[in-house]
Amino acid sequence: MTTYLLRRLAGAALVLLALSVLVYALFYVVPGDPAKLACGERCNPAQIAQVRTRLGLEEGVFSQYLHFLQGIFAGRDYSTGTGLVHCDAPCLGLSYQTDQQVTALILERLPATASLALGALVVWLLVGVGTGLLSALRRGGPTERILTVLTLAGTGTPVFILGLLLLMAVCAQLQWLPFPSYVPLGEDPEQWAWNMLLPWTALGLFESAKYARLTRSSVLETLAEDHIRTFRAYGVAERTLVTRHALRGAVPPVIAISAVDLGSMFGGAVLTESLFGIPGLGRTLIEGVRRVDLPVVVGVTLVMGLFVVLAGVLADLLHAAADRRVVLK
Amino acid sequence: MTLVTDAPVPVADLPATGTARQVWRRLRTRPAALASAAVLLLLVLLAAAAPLIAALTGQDPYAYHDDLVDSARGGVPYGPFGGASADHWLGVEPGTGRDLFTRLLYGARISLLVAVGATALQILIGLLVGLAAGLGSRWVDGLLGRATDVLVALPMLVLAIALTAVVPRGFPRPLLLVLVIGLLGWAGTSRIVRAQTLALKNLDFVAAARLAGHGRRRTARRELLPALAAPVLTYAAILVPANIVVEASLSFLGVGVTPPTPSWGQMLSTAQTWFRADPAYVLLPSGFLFVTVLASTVLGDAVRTALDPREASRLRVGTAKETGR
Amino acid sequence: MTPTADRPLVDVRDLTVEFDAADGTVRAVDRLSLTLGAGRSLALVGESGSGKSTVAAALLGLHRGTGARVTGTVLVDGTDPATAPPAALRGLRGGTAAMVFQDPLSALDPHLAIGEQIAGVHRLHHPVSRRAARARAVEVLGRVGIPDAARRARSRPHEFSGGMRQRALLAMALACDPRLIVADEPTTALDVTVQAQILDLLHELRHETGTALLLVTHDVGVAAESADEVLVMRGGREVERGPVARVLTAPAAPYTRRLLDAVPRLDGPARTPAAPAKGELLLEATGLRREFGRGRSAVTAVEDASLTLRAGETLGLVGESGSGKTTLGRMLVRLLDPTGGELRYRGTEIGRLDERGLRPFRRELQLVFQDPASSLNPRRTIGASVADFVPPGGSEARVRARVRDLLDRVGLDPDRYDAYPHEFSGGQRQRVGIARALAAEPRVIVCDEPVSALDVTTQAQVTALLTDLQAELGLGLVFIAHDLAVVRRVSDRVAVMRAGRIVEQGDAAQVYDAPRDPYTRRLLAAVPALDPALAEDRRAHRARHPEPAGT
Amino acid sequence: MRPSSALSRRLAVAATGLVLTTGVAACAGPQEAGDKAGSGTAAGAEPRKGGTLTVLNAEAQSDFDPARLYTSGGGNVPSLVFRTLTTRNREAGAAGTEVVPDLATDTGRPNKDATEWTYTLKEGLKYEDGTPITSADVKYGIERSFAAELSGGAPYLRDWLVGGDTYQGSYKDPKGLASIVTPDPRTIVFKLRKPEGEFPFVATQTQFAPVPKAKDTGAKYEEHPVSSGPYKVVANENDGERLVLERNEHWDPKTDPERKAYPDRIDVRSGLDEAVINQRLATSAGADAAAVTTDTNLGPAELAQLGSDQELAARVGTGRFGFTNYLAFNPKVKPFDNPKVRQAISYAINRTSVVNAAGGSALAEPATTFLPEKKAFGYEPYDHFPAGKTGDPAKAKQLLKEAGFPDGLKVTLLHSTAQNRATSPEIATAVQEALAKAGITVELDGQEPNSFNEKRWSVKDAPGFFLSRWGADWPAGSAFLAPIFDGRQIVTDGSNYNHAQLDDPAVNKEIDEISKLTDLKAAAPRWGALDKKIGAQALDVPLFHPVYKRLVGKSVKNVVISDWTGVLDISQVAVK
Repeated sequence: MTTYLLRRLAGAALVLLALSVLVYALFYVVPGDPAKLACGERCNPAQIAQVRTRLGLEEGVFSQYLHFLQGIFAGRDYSTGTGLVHCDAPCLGLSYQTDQQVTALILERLPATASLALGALVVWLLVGVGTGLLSALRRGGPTERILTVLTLAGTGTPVFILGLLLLMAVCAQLQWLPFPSYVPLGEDPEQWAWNMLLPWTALGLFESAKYARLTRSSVLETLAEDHIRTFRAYGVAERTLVTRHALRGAVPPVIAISAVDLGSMFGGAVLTESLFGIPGLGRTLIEGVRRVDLPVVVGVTLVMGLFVVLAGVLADLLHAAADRRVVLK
Repeated sequence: MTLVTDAPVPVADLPATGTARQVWRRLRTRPAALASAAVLLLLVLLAAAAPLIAALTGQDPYAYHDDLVDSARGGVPYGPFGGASADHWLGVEPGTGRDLFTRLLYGARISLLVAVGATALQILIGLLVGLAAGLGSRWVDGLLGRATDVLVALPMLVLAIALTAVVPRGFPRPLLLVLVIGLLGWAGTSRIVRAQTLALKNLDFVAAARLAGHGRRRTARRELLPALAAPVLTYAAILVPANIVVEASLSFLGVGVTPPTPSWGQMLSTAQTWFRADPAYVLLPSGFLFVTVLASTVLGDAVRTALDPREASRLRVGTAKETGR
Repeated sequence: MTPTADRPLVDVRDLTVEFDAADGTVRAVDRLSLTLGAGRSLALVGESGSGKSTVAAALLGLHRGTGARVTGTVLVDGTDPATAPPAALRGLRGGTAAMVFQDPLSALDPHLAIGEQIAGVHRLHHPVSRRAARARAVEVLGRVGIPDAARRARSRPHEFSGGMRQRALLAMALACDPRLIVADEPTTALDVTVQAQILDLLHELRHETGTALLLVTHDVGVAAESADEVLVMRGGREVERGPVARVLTAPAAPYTRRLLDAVPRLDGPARTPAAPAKGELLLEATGLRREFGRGRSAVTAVEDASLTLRAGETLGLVGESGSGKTTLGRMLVRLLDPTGGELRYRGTEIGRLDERGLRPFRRELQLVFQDPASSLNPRRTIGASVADFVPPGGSEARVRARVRDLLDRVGLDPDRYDAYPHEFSGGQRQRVGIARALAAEPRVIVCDEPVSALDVTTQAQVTALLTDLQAELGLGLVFIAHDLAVVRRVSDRVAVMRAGRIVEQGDAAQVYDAPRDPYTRRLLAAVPALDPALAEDRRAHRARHPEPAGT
Repeated sequence: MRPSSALSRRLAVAATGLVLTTGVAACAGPQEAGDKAGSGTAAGAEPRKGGTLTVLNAEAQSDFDPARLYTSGGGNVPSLVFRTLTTRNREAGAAGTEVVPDLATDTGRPNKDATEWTYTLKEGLKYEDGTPITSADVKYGIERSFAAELSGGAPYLRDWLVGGDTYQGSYKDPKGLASIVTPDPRTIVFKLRKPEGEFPFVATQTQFAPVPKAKDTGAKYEEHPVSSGPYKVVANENDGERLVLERNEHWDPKTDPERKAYPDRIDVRSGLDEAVINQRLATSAGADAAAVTTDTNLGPAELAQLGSDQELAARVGTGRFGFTNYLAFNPKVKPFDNPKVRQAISYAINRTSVVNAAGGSALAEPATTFLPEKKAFGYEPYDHFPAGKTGDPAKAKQLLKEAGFPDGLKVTLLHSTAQNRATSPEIATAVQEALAKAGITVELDGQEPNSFNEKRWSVKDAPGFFLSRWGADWPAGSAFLAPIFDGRQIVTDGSNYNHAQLDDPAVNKEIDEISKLTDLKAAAPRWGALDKKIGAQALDVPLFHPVYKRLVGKSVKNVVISDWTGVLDISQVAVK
C-alpha cells in the first residue's frame, strides 16, 4: 500500500512536469502576443515593451519556465505599482491579462467546477446505472430498446444543444425553474442545488448512456457467472440475484470509468459551464487560451492533471474496497 | 500500473471462434444489426455520392439564395419546414438560403471522414501504446500509463490552436481535426488493449509461440493482434459517433472545419439558437447525428456479440477525450 | 406430500432435454429414467457430453427460462421442478434439494463473506433472524470442518483454499437441511488428498443426517467411494445401472467395461523401465529455484530442485496443486527464468540465457500444455499453428506437407489442416498440441498435465500416443501430472514434489511400491479405489490418520 | 476608436483581447432619433426609485480600474461608479451625441488654438467615503493610467498631452506630468501638443475619473475602485463576473443631472451564454423581469421569433453605434495595387448576401460610405461604385478585363474564425460567393482571432485583402477617419488601423485643418466631404453598419438609447 502510494506520487509529479513542459512548448507556437493583448489595442511599441518586461516575457522560454517552477516551490514577488505582493508557494504565477494570482483564481473557481462535476456524477450514476439495471432486467424487451434509444439520444446530442433545449423547456416554456445562475454552496446550499439542477442534468444525461450500457453489460455478464447459478439453485429470487449479487459485478467498471471521467471533468466541462454561466475552470481555461494567458492555461492544465491522477488513485482505492481480491502494489 | 485501467475491461475470455463466415452468419440473424448496417452504408454512399446527387438535383451546397430568406426577420427561410420545397427538399439554411439537403450530404463527408480518420488514429496509437504497456516491463508500463494521464489532461483546444498555427496554410482542415482528435483521444483504446494484452500474454498459446523461437514482434502480430481485433473493433464503433460529437464541439469552439465547407458539427453549432425560429435547421443535423450514433452503436454491439459470443454483453466504454461537454 | 416408503424421493421418468445450438438441436438427455430413495445415494457416471450434469440441473428446475426443452416427468419429493409455481420452486431449491457445484471458487460470490452467503441462503428456507442465521452459518461451517469457523465465516472465498471452499459449499447445502444433496463433480478441481477428505466428509454427513445423495462424476473411483448405486450414462442415455459393487466389478455393458479399463490404476500395468543411463544426458538441473514477486511479498515456488533427463527416458513429476511442478516444468523449457540454480542442456548452461541466446535451443525444448483449448490460438487454423513450429527454410508446400504428415502421425485427419481449434474435441486438440511440439523436432518434451482435462478413455489414447512417439523418436520426456496412476503408467522414473521441493525421486517401481517419504505414502493412500470394499477400508484408514482441513 | 469589441457569440472571450468595458462601445449602437427611444415597455409609467436592476452580460467586467478601461463616453456600468470631467448627454437619439459637463462645470474652456483646456470642478463633490474630490485626484488618475501595470486605455492622452509620449506613469515617475496643472483644488488645465477641438469627448473617458492617491493599490485597485458616482462596488467576484453595486450615499444628485440612478442596487452577472441571456430576457420571469443587458444583441434567430410576438417586440430597443464593417485592401500587395481590381471588387459585392450573413436587414444596414449615417459624424451619402442590391458582376468583369485579368482572378481573403458576424466566416463566405459570380475566385484564410488581428494590424505582414471593422470612440468624424486614413497614424510596430497605408499629404492636411475647429457643428460636414473624397480611391469596400437590437425585462422602464452608444443607458433605467 505504501509502495503503491509512493509510486503514484512519483507518477503524479512526472505527469505534472510533463504537462507543464508540454503546455509551455505548445504556447511557444500559439499565435498572439500576450504583451500586446495585455497592453491594449492602441498601445505604442514603447508601452508594449514595458508590459513585456513587466510580464517577464523578454526572457527566453526556458528561463521563464524556470521562474515558473521556482514560483511553484518557493513563491514569487510581484509589483502592483504601489507595492509588492507576495505570491505564496505553490505560486502558479500571475495572469498576463488580469493580473490575478493564478493559484487564487483557480481556488476561486474550483468549487464551481467541483459542484458541477460531482453533481453530474450523481446524475449519471442514478440515471445511467438505473437505466442500465432496468434494461438488464428487461433485456430483449421493448423497455430496454426504448431506454437504449433515449440514453443514446442524450449522448448523440452535443451538450450545447441538449442544455439549451433543457433551458428552453424547463425555464422558458414551462417555467418550472428560474434560469440558473451559480450560487456558491457556502452561500446558500438550497439555492446552490436548485441552480445546479439543470447543468447537472444536461451533463449527467450526456454521460449517462455510457454508464447505462456499461452497467447493463456488466450485470448481464455477472448474471452469467457460476455463483449466480449457485444462488439460483438455492431458491434466491431473480430480482435479488440482480440487486444483491449481479450489481456488484457492475460496480468496479462503473467506479473506474466514473473516476476517470470525473478527473477529466476537473479541467472543466467547457460547454456546460458556458451555457449555464458557471464560473468554473473550463471557461477559465478557454478564456486563457483565447487570451494567450499562459499562466492561467498552465495552472488549469496542472489542476486537471492533478485530478486525473487523483481520480486514478481514487478509482484504485475504491476498486480495492469494492473487490477485496484486488491488492494494490 | 493503475488498476483502474484494468477494472473495466474483462479478462480476455477467449472467443470460441472468429472466422468471418461465422461472424456473418450470426449477424445475419439479427434484423437490428442488418438495418443498422444498411443505414450506415446508405449514409456512406450518400456522402460519397454527394457531388453526384448535388448535380442531379441541380443544387449547389455553396450557392446562396437570398430570395428564399426573410432578411428583415434575421434571415429565416420563407415558408414552413425551413423553406422546404420541390427544389430544396429539406429546406434552406437561414441567412444564406443554401440548400440544406446537399449541405447535409457534404457535411456527412467531412463528419464521417473526420470521425473515422480520428478513430483510426486513436486505434492505431492505442494499439501500439497498449501493446507496449502490456508486453513491456513494469517500468515501461508505468511510464506509458503516466503518458496516458498527460494526454487526458492536455486541453484539446490548446493543441488545436497550436497545430493550426504550425501547419502550413492550405493544410486540409479535416486532416488537422483528425490529428487533434486522434492524438489526444487514444487513452481509452490503449487501456483496453493493455488490459487485454496483460490477460492474453499469460495464455498458453502466447507462451507456446515463444517456444517456436519467434521474436516478440511476430508473436504480437500473429497471436495477439487477432485476439485484440474483437474488442478494438467494437470499441471503434463507440468511438466513431463520439468523435462526431467531438468534431461538433470543436466547431462550436471555433476550431472546426473552415467555411464554406459544411460539416454536421459546423451546422449544429450555427443552428444552436435557431430551434424555435427554424426547428428544421437544428433537427436535421441532430437527426443525422443521432441516426449515426444509434446505428453504429447497435451494429457495434451486434458485431461484438458475433465476434465474441461468450463475451456478448460486455461493453467497452470510452474514456476517450471528452470535449463534448 | 411426503414420500412414503414405496414412493422414492426422486422419481425421473422419460426425461428428455434438448437445447438449440448454432447448428441444430442438441439432445443432451434422451428418455432417461431413474429413482432414488430417501437416504440412498446414486452416482451418475459418464464422460463429458454424456448429459449427466443436465440431469442434475433438471432436478432443480434450472433449465427453466433458458430455452431448453424438457419433457418427461421429474418429481422431487412430489414436486415437479419444471412446472411448479415460482414460490414452490424456490422452496424446492435448497430446501428440499441442495446442489453442490463443481469449481468452488466460481460457485461462490467473490464479493460477499462466506458466512453471509450461507446465512442468506439459510434465511430463505428458515424464517429466522439475521443473527440466528449467522449463528447457523458458523455452526455448519464448523460442522464441515472449517477451523475457527466464527472468524473464518467473515472471510471471502478467495481467502479460502480450494478444499475449504468445497467444504463451505457443503456447509451451504447443510444449512438448508435438505433431504437430497445433488453434487455435481464436487471434487474434480481438488487434489487427491483433499478429494478424499471431501468424500469422507460427504459420507459422514449423510450417515448423520440421512440425506440422499445424487452424485454426478466422471470419475469411477469417486463413484466407488460414495454411492450405493451407479448409473452409467453415455450420449444422454442410460448404459447400465446397478449396485456399485456389481457394476464396477462385473460390468454388463461393453461401454462400462471400456470405461473401467481405461481408468489408470495403481495396480495396473507399469512401464518396463528403460535401461538405466543409456541415452544421452539431455537436461541436468541443479538446485533450481524460482521466486515470484519481490521483497516481502516474494513467494518461492520451486526450491532446490535437481533432476536429470536422458534421451529415451520418461521422468514423471507428481505433486498436488501448488507443489511447483508446473513452474519447474516451465523452467526446464525456459518459458520461465530460474531465480537460482543451474540448468544445463546437453552440457550448455541455458538457465541464464536471454531470449536471443535461447533462440538456438528453443525448438529442441518443447512443452505440451495442460489445457488444449487455451494453448491453441482460437483465431488461427490448427495447420497454421503447427506450421509455425516447423523449422524455417522449407518452401510453403514442404512445410504444409510436413504438417500434414505430423497430423497424420498423431492420429488426426490431415485434411483438417484448415480447421479451427473449436472444431475439435478436447482429445483431438491435445493431439494438435503434440503435433505442434513434434513439428519443432525437439529432443525434450515437457508434458504439463497433458491428459488431466481429458476423459479417461481419451486419456489412455493420448498417453499411449506419447509413449509410442517417445520410443520412436528417442525423446526425453518429462511427464507432469497430479494423477499418480497416470504417471505410473508412463514413467521410468518419478519425482514427487511438495511445496516447491522434490521430496522423493527414484525408479517408478520403487516410488510406488516402496515409498520412502510419508507424503508419497499419503498421496498413494488417497487415490480412490475402484473397489467399494477397498474404498471402505481406506476410508477407515484415513479416519485413523486424520489430516488437518484447510490444506 | 476601437475596432470592435469582439462580440464573439460564444465563449467569447475577447477575441481581440479588448479591455473593453462592458457595454460601452462594445455594444453600442445608436438609436434612430427619438422615434423609438423609450418606446419599450414602460413608456407610460413614471419611473420611480428603488428595486434591484439585474444586468445579464456575456463579457465579464474583468477590468474595473478607470485607468485600464477603454470606453466610449465613460462606459455604461463603469459610468455608474466613475464620474469624469465631462460625460455624454444621457438623452435619446441625436441629442445623445453631445458632450455635457459631469464633474466639471462646463465641457472645457479652450485657449484660442485649442491647445490648452481648462476645467473647474463643481462644488460639493465627494467620494463614497465622504472625502472631497479635488482636481489633484483627477490629475493623479490620469497620471497613473500611464503606468505599465495599468495599461489598456485609449491612446489620446499619450498622443495629445505635452510630454505624454515619454511619461512612464505615476509609480515610476511620481513627479507627475507637467502638462497637467492644478492651480487650485477645483481647477485643472491640460496642455496639448497640437490643437484638439474634440478634447471634451476625450474627457468623458474613465481616465478622467478622480482617484484618491491614498487609496490607490495599483494593480489591485480594480477590486474595489473608490466611487465618485451614484453607486459603489460592494462585491466584485470571479474576476468581474459578478459585480454588485449599491447606492453611494455621498453622491449628490444635485451635482449630477445626467445620472438618474433609480434602482437601489445593481447586480451585474456576466459570463453568460448569449443565447441564454436573450432567452432569459424574453422569458422575463422572476428577477429577470427587472433585467437588461449591456453587451448582448439579439441574434438573427431570436429576431426571427420576434415577428410573431407583439409583447416581445415592444421590449426591443434599437440603436446604432458608429460602426462600419468593410473589406480592406492593402494596395502594397498585388493585385490590389491596381485601382481597377479594387473597383471591380467594389462592383461585384452583393450587399444583400452580406447583410443576410450579418443577421438580416434588421441587424445590418448596407453601407456604401465609410462614415455611418449620423449627423454627428458629418455623414454625406455617396456610392462611387454602385453595385445595386446584389452586385454588378458584369461591370466587375469588364473592369477586371481592363485591369488585365480577362480570365478572372484568384485572391485570398483573410478573416477571423470568431463568430461575431463582423469579420467572421459567414461574412467571408458571402463575399466569396458574390465575387465568384464576377470571375474572382476567393480562397478563404480563416484565422483564429489573435492571429487574425496580428496579421491585419501589422504593417509588414498585412495581407492584401481582408475583413475589418471600425467604430468611433466618440461620435465625431475625426475619431472615425483619422486613425484609418491619416498617414501619420500608420503604426509600424504596434497595431496599425490604416489598413490601406494611405499617406496622402492632402488628406493629412485636411485632417489637421478640421481638428483645429472647436465648433463641431462646423467641422462635421467637412469630415463628410473628406470621406467622400477618399472613398473615390476604392481603398476599401464598405459592407454594412450593424444595428443593435436588445431586449429588456418586462418591468424595465425609461429605456434611453442615444446615438452615441446605441444601447440603453443604464444610468437612466428604472425598475419600479
